[in-house]
Amino acid sequence: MNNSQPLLSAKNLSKTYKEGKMVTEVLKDVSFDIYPKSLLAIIGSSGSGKSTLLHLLGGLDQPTSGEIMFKSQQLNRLSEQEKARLRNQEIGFVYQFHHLLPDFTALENVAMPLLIGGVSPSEAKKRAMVMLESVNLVKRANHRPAELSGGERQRVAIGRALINNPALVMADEPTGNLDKSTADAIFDLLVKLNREHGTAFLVVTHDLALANKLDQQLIMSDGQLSYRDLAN
Amino acid sequence: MNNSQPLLSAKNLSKTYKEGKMVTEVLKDVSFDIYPKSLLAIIGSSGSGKSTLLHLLGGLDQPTSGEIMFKSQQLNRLSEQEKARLRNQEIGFVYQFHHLLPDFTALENVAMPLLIGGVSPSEAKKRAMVMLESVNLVKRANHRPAELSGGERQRVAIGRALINNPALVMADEPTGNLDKSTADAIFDLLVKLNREHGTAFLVVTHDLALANKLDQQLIMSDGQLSYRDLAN
Amino acid sequence: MFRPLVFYIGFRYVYGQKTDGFGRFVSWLSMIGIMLGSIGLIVVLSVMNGLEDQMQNSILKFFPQAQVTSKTGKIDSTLITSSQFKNIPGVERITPIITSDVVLQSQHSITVSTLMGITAADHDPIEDYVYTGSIDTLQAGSYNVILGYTLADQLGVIVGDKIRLMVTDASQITPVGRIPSQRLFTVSGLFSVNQDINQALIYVNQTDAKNLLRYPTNNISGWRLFLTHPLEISSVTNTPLPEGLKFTDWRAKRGELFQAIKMEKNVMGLLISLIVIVAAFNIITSLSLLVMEKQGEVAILKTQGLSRFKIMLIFIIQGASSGVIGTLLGSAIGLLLASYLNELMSVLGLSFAGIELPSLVNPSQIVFIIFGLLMLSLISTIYPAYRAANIQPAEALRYE
Amino acid sequence: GDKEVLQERLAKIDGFYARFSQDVKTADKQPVQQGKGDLWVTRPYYFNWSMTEPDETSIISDGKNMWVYTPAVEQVSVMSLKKMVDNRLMLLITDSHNPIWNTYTVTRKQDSFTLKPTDGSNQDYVISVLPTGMISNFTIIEEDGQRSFYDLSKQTLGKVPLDKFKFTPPAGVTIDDQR
Amino acid sequence: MNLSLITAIKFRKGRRKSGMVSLISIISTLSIAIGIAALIIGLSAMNGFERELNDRVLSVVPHGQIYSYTGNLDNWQHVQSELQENNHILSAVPFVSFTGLIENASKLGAVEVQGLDPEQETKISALPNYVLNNRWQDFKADSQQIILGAGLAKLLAVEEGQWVTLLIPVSNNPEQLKPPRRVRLQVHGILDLSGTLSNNVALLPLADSQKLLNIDDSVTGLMINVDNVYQASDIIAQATLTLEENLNFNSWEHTFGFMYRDIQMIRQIMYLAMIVVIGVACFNIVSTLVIAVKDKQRDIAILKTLGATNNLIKRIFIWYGVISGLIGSVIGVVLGVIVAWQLSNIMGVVESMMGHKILNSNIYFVDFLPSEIHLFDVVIVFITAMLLSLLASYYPARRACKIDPARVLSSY
Repeated sequence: MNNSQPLLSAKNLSKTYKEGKMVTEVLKDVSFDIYPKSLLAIIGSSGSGKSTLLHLLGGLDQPTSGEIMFKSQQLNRLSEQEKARLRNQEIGFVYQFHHLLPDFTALENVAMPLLIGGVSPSEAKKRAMVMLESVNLVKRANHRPAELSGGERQRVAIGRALINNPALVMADEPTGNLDKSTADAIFDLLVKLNREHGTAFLVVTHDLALANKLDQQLIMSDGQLSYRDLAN
Repeated sequence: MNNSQPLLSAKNLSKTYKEGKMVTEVLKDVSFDIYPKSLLAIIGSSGSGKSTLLHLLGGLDQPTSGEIMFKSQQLNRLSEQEKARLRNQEIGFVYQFHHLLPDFTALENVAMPLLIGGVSPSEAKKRAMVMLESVNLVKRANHRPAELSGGERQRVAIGRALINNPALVMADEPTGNLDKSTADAIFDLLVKLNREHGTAFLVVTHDLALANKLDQQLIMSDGQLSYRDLAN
Repeated sequence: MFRPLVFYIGFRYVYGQKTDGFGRFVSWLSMIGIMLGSIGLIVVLSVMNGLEDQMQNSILKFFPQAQVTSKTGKIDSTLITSSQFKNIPGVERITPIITSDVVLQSQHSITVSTLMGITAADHDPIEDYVYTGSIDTLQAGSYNVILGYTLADQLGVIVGDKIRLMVTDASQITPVGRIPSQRLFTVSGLFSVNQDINQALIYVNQTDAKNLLRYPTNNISGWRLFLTHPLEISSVTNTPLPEGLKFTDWRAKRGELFQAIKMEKNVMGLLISLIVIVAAFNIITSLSLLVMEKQGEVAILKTQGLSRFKIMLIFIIQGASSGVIGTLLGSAIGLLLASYLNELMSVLGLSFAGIELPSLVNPSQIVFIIFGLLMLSLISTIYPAYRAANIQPAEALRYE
Repeated sequence: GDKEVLQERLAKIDGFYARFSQDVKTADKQPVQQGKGDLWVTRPYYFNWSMTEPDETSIISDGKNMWVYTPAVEQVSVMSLKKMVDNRLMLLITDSHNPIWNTYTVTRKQDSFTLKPTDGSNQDYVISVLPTGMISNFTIIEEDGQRSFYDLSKQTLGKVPLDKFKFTPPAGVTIDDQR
Repeated sequence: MNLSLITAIKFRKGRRKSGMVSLISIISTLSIAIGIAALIIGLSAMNGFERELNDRVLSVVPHGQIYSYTGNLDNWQHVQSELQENNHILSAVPFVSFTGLIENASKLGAVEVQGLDPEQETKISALPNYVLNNRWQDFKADSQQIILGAGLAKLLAVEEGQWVTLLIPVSNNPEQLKPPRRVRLQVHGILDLSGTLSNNVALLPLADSQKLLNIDDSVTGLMINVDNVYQASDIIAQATLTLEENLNFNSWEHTFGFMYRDIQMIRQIMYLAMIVVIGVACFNIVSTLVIAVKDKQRDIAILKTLGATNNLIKRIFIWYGVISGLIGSVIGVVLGVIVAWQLSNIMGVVESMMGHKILNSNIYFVDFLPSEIHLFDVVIVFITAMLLSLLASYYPARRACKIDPARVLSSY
């Protein structure tokens, strides 16, 4: 994947929700590119449409208009199966709320994408252990999410997102529920994993300080995206 | 109530959440007083523990250590019933998200605390109409929250908080979801109601400009409270 | 080929901590419903089988199950031989029979019954039920008769007494009036099968019967067909017969009784199926509840690329598990109950219509019930599972 | 009247033999029974009726009892004449002085005499008797319209020896004593 | 209406209309309705059977009979007077009964002949009302009259006014087997109890039957009616002991008692089965409520901030559950009552479609499906359903109070 070709590019994306008489425009004509191995942050307050953007990029939702190209494949031309395969192999998600499966241990949660991808349970468990090492949670492998702290859960979620070695990981307010120091640790981890695995990260946050840790920042407000003028 | 006696005083409050083995300290040794008729603002970013502080003061949550005195009554000594009566008669809440009851009209929402307090429906409706006047929403009385704008909903929420003529109203980011101008109008309304009804307000916001409209400001960060040095 | 993954997740949901104690109780409830339903169905149907079987073994065994005769009610056994009927499906053996309604008169009372003219060689089923005297006493010309215990008691006669048998159909018109064909018979034996048969049939020697009925030589009432499945009578009576011949069968005597049993079986079956239907409804609701509880997790699994079909399978397994367990457990208990019904009834001091309830387990019926209930449990999971598969991740995750 | 003419004609013969053929039909002319046999009569009480078809039966009245013998079932039933209810016709024919005559009205058409009961019993009779006293035929009409017609032929008039009316049951025949 | 009820109603009205939620509430209402309707119909049918048992059996058949161990009862007048002193015994009336045969042309039917006193019978039993075209009026002695049971008349293909022959066994001298006595009688009327009871019965005036059996004035026994029919056996047994003569007795319980017990037993089985149905159905309410609590989590938290006590919240959701139970129960009761009320006609239509009678008169003591709604049954069923829905609502309602407002409100 040479650097010149964008990994993912969104063109004039917009999304409106119709609830009864009220029509709310969540995204207005958003266009931007994500290059392989890049570390991109989107800063915006809650309700500014950033989660919706992520879901569109991940093919979990249909844009009202506009186009999304992933590795030069037209996203909304893909069949359900292909989109599912894409999410399993190419894209990882991390949410503010960890969304781990409460009935499964940390190891099983991390291994889940592999199992879904058809990898045999033993092989999946082995590779999941390796991932837990890189997020240094080996000693918590057999604990259920309920027994982990907020920071640990988020790290398991990140491990799960990376397990299939996806090209891009999208994180929506990954540190929203964490205190200052844990949040810093998580962002440092993202940077470290980007350097090591070369996975591109698109991280959405309302925290300026954390956003500045990444290479590039975009501002999202009222459904519109603008390049941050590094000055202020 | 002479001015010398504090309406509510928190002494060395601290609150820790134990999730699994991880213990996160949300409030560390917070002490301060609220005097009757005062207008106090607490400034802090989200996740700094300000919502937790408000819930403790409102008796909705138990502090891990420390004491809260409301009108010289030990809060955690009160029974559930007494605390509920306190919340019904003495303390009002306003949230960032309006939290109105979608199935009830604006008038009914404002009248709800009275109904819960045992006031007859007709009497409650009458007094609610008076309150709607003071927040000039009479013409929206029979509308459901879904049919109101953000600003209007917040004003109904404020009306509801004041209906029982409480001694103290606590607002958690009341203007978080509103645009600049509506936010200013809401804060002006709070100041006006404080002057007219003599109700004390404790308002939590991350917006410095809005905070400065009130008499006194405190800074909250990482669970600790400090008096703002008016200088910076 | 679905992956073990689907079971891996499905079973973990079944045995992992449910939403809470109560959520588990609700799915327990549907299992209990299905279980009670299957127990009820199996016990009731077995009792009904028992009753039918009792009828079949007691009543149908002795009444001529099917008979080939002519419009006039008698045929010449030398002209119309039995060989031509051997190949009718379901016919085990064929014997000649002379039968007719007959009036019995003793010192004390007069009553009506059905005369069975038999020969020792034909081994009529009544042989093994004669408890005093024996079938061999029915020699030609002996004009002996063997009565059922209840009939003898009604007539107030014992072995050795004489009773008059009259056949009004075979009476003769003379200038001194209509003289019914009649003869004194000596009671030479008594039999006992059950209350019904003990009154319904009496046995005499076939030649004596021929003389009493004034049949021409070689004439018999018809060829008596012993059937393997007397209940499925219509399959036999539908076979075409040569000109002038016709079938008569047991339905003329006991048809109504069987119809009543069938009707009672249907009514009870309907009543019990209500339990099963409501239990199935319960599966739908408790599974829907679970789907709503697990919305977030389904969304996450979708973000990880789990296909809709597999998600559906997970929830089908999830929902059907209570149905499957309920059915299997229920059938086991039902079978146990059905096979030891009377012992249980006597222990509980219950009794129904004052008689002992016969119960006979019919394997094909059991398989049908189990299969039906399993299908029902599966079908009732379809809709919620389908809804689970169609959860919109964006929407589900937004609420969290 | 007609009754006396009938009685007087019957009294002329103190006995006869005849061969009879029997034809019984229902009210709507459905055949019920056809028979044949011989009849011996000696007044006042004796008669011997033995049918050969459709089945062999003989009915013998020895004045006091009536014997009904059916060889097919090797049984003879004996009843006392007095208790008989349905044998009125034979009484009328064999005994002109029998009080039974008063319960009948007789109407005559040439040689055919119709007797109708007045006591509600349910049989009418039609007897054709020639002036010589010889009976050529008689018919019994039941209440439901069933008609039994008996035609007599080959008559030989004159008293029949009494031993014809004595019945001794053959060996092995069961006696069904209904007196 | 108090606050908790209003809130419950408003919450119910505002509930999410998504496919699943509405499906669950429909199913739970439907299954409660089915259970209740089925139970009401079932119980009404049983009441109907019990009424018919009383009308067609108990009021027609004598409660009991007293007769001698051997032969006939000669001094029955004396026994009658003794019995009249017993205040439990309402009436003691002589009767004659014997088995015979009735012949019509070539058709024959065995019969249990009852010799009854025409005047007395109307006083003590409802039997005369069941003689068609009230032919009982001019049913009198020595006029060659006989009344046949409907089943027997059908068997012999004989109608009112036709003549039949009754064969009676004659037994004065033991060695000799006399021929049966043949008596011609006119069918004066038909007794129709539309069930097995009128299959092989025939009625004669008492005097005629005495003459036929030539037993002069003695009778077979005395028919007894008592004040409390369900104590018949005990009363008659006790009365028989006090008599000077040593006589035997029987009571309706010996012959028809099992019918009565079966009806009670079926009623209990039916009640049990349907309680299971209603129970399982009511617990569908749990699902509806758990979802409602989850949906209204935020509203509950808000109410708490407004000072609502746990008690109020619990009452709101108990009302919520009970209302859904109520709707289901009301539908069930209305449906059940309508069908139960019209049950006989509905069954009539079904029978005409199926072409044959469901309850065959040769086997059942009644040939139509009777039904009688008892208000008591309906009330009991309704209350049971309400209690079960209350029980089903209790747990989710308790869970509703456990919501932690702080956590709920802060996560927005």
